[in-house]
Amino acid sequence: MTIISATTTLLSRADGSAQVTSSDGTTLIASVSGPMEVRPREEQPLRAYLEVLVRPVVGVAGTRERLLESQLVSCLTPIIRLESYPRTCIQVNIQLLTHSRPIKTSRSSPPPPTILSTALNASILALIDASTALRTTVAATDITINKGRHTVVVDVFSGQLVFVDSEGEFTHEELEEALERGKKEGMVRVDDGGDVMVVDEGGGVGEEIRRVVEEKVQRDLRWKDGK
Amino acid sequence: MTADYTTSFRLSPPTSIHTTSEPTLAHHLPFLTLRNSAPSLSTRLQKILYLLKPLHHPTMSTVLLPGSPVSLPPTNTSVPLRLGPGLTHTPPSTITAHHAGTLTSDTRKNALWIPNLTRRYTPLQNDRVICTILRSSGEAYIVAIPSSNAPAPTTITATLPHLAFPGATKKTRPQLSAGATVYARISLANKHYDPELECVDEATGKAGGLGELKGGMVVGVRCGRDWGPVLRELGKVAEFEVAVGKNGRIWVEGKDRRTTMWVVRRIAECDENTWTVEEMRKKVEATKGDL
Amino acid sequence: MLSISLPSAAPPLPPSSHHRASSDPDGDITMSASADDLDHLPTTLVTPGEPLTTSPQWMRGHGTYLTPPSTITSSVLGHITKTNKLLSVTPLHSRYTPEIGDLVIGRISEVQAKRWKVDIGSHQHAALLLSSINLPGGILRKRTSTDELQIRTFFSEGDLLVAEVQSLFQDGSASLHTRSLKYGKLRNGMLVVVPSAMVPRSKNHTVVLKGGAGAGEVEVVLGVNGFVWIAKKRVVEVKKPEGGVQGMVSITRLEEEASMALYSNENDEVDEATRKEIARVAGVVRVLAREGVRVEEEVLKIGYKIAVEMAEEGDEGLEGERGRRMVERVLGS
Amino acid sequence: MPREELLSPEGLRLDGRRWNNLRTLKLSLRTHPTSSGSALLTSGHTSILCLIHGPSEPSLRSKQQHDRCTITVDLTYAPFSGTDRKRRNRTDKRISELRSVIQRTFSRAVMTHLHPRSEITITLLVLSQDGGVLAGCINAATLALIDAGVPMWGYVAAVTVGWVPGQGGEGEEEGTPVLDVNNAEEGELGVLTLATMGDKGRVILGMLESRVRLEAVEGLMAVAVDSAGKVKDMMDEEVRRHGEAIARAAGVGS
Amino acid sequence: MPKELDPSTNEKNFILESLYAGERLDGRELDAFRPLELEFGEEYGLADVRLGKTRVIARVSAQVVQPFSDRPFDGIFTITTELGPMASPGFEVGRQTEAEVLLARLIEKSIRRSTALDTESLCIVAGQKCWQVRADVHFLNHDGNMVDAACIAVVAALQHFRRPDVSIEGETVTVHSMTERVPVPLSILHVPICEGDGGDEANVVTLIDATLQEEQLRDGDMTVTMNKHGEVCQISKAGGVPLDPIAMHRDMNLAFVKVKEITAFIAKRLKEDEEKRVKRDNLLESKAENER
Repeated sequence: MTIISATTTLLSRADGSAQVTSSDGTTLIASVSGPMEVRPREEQPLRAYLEVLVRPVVGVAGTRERLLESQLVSCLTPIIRLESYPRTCIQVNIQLLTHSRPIKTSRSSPPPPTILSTALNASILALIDASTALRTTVAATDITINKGRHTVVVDVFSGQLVFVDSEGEFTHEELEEALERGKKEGMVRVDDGGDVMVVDEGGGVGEEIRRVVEEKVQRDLRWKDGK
Repeated sequence: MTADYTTSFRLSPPTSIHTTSEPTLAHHLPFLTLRNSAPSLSTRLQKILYLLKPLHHPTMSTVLLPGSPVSLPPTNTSVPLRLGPGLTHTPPSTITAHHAGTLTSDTRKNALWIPNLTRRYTPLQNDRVICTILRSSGEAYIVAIPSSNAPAPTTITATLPHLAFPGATKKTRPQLSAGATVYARISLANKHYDPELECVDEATGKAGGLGELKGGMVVGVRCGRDWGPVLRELGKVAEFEVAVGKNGRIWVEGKDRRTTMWVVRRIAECDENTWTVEEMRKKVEATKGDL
Repeated sequence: MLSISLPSAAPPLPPSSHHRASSDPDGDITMSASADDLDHLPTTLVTPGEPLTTSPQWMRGHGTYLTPPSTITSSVLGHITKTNKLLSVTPLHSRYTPEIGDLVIGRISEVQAKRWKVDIGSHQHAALLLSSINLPGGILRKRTSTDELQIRTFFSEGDLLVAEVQSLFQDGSASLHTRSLKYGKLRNGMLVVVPSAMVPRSKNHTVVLKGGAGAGEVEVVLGVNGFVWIAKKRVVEVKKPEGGVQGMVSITRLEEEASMALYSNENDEVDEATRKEIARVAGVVRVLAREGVRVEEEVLKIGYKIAVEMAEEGDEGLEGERGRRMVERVLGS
Repeated sequence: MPREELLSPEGLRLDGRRWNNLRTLKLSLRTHPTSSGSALLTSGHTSILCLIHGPSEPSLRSKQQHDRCTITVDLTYAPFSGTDRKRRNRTDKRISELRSVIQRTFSRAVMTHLHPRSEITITLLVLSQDGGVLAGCINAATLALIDAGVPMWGYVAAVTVGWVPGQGGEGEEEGTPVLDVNNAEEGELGVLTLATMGDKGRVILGMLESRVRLEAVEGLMAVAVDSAGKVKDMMDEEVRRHGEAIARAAGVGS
Repeated sequence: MPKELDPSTNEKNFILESLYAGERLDGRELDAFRPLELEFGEEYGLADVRLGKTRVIARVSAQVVQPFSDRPFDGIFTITTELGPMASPGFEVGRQTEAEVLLARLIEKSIRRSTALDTESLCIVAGQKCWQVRADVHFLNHDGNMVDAACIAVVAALQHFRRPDVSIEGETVTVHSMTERVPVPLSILHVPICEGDGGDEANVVTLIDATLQEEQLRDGDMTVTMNKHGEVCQISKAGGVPLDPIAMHRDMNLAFVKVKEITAFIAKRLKEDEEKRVKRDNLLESKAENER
């Protein structure tokens, strides 16, 4: 799975936003607002409350969206420096723009791809767009091996596994392979020193995210060039 | 995030860091102070220079992602290294980016930071902001520090004590009504508390340009840009007064309504398209007939 | 909150000759800015939106607003009042608007740290500061933090009290005081609420009625806010100090005891005959107000007398038709 | 329903009225003396009771506005008000729309700046409905507010006008407006509810919910504005009658 | 939750002063719309509308259901709207505010009650099977005039939508997949377009397509929905500054001009989209043939 197109800074009222289309046909918009006022019962004295809301394009949010919300919360909680914004709320909104109804699958085919990976990549881009303090950057990839489908989320620098969601039938070896491929897809290329990133065309989801962020930064800082 | 800027660290041996309060230093510079005396790090000089170089070669990418490790540059032991917005120090000597951007340095001040353009303002001590009075309560005004593009929802409420005006006493305090626009300095900012403001220069006891801004118009822009050069371009053809708030609000009052409108529109366009000074100059040339 | 409709902004209604139903005996008013416009002021009732005058010699007062360029227009149903050059309209019926010096009856709605909020039937609750009441242990004692902690021992939610409007806040809400033995907590009776217009401001707001048929005296406190308190007459019980000690000490003791009694929540014994008369007076007040007769000392005394007479004639009770008969007799006398 | 039934060739409507006839409008003020102000309006078979409470301390702190009073509208349809005896849900979208339309109208008509930090509650109870409920609510509320002595910029008077489209024949009229529609007409026709404030025929409220040709709307508005003026006169007449009765009683008393 | 911050006195005075002088902050004429953009999605029935910075997406979908027992010959058409926090952090999740109810009602009245969609054509087997068409409206960015943006989006999405074809053989109803049979466009009776006006202050200045800032300062508003045939579908003016009926009528005539413009714009975009699809399909076909 790759990102086909991604744009940032598209909504004026949100602090950060990103629209992402993945190769599996999912298109969605993520927006980030915050740090902002938190509802009293969700206020936490030493960290921000992370709220993720997912809205389908047809109908109202149901169990599928709730599951996605909780998966996103568990992915994003270790990434965002929530302790930098005590007693506030950071809100991530996901609006799906395509309506992929789960296709009935026979036992022989792997489960359909979920939108989790697209939603996560869009959230990360929106968070970066909003300049929310992050610990690191992560990238999510969907990998299908035989009858198993795996969503692998890794740290783009270290390749450390952040989150994995697997479905279907798969062997231990297949899972290992999925994780390995996810790592390869997600990581950005760095030189041996671990300090400086070298520009390289192509690459996986991690590279794609970096390319989008680079574009954004160059756009934002173009005013400096004229000096 | 805020606290990081106002606290200072001293790094004596490379392995241990302890926090010391250096209020004077922190007070004047919104930067994290880091002193590094480890000579072994000087070998990384080349890489740091490489990092900095592309600022002048925009085609070459040096964009840092959140989590990108940043090497400590060589420092002479006498001047402490200061870390500004976008950088986090993890003991003993790891520095990472926490938002995206290009690393920028000031060799004279020995400072490093990642500039960026944001919609939401984070209060920093000593920043001058343009804010709106919400109401008066007890001994202080409650004010909103609006961020970004107007009219955004208020997120930061701050207090402006009635006595934080030049020569103010209980009886002679300025009367500000709800909705009034005030140019104020952040006297206290901490991520745990609502910020506190003042409209008086502590050293001189005078206003120093702070206080209520009457008339004119306020335009919302993204935070993080240096508006000086652009405003100077506008000033070449139009006559207006201006106050720039770090919270992404610029107050403009032209010699007449037409001038104000012209300046406000130019600023808004400039923010929208992130124009360079050169592009602004062209636009000024093209539209100065409207004045 | 900011609003675009500024209070001072006049509505977009240019001056106009007003239409009125043809049945109105008054007919149309010609709008002229002549000096003798004074004579053209409507003499009967005016209704909202009705232009009163275009003469610039008048200043607009309560119940009116200015329609550009210079028409003073009524905003309520009521009568025109002229005070020197001030033209205002007194509404026939409205909720109570407090004025300094008004005697009002209210109910405690909220207890705060240093003050109470009192519902006096006005557009906002009135405030009663802890420093505006008589504290036990000497009338002019300074309040202490102990008093603040014990604030509920003086008045708590639901207590009724009689007080005077001491001052008005900027937004028109009242600040009360009870720093007189006339004022304070109410006991031994019942409350009747009538429209505030039914209780005019007068010199005397306490009426004592001699109860018939062996009943005790009934005291009526007419709150200007339309809250009327009807109770067994208050007797300031002066307890003789045992043994009759020296004068000075006993006076201070007396003050203390009197003010402690002021905050008691216990009703005294009220005998049945008196209760019956209290209920009768309450009925009289209600009926008078219902029939649009203002409740004043004289009217109340006559009304009560007639009610007693009617009861003696076997026409007991004041519901419906009987009440109307009573009012007719009151108006007849 | 065919056009002929709504408007016979002789120009008579279902209930025998002509196009410009209002139904009998019965107005009474101070029907419930314990409230701050009250009014009962009966227009044909539509009957609406309005009670005012306030200006008083707001029921919720959130309703307090520092520069004006808050207008709260409570609108209830009695379960027996219509032909089918059904209980309307409070969260019914249509009712909450009506409620907020009435609230916005009176927030403008009442001089709210005179009573900062307080609240005026307008309680409307639809006892019986036979068309023109919104207009009835507006008129009843105006009367009750006047009774309560709440300062207003002027009368708010509302009417409904329906549009019976023409047959579309050559040289024939485009259609006919019908004043003060009843339930049957309301269900079939495009109906405009319009309220004016003051006596200059300025429109403070206009609601049209069904399709009507643009040219017809002009005619509808003209009829509505004119009739609203007449309704205003009728209300004024009743207010004066009521006021004089009160003044007479009070005058004798003092 | 944060609510919208009122503009400061300075902003309020400046904007009003400028409006009285006939100038808007963004340089538009008083009766001009912001740049309108309309894009369609890959799937049928998705319309993405941008009106200046305001952005609304409408998605039309259909499924076969049983019709309501009291209307056996009619299909079902529903519109759902939700003002989520994505549009503005000022909107709270889950709680419907008064403004939201009014907005939802306005859209509903403009499109559904005015019978823009021929619901009778949605009937498959009377009393048993019919199409339920639903339009989901998503507000992505709130910078004023959500009603117009939403109406344009719904109307465009309805016209863009293609429902699967069905065939009836006795009792069985077959729904053909999109590839099997050419999907059927909905039968749209008329195209209503909302037209929001903002009145400002006493000397009434009428604005069309107000921005959020202008909406915050306005003293009243009127929304008129019309179709290109010159029929008024809905008028809604509740409270606010009292208007002269003649001025109101003038505004409606102005609205009619705009409605015709917007309807033509939607038609143009629909045609472009159609052409694009045909071109792509042809390309795919020829490709497939080449491969063969």
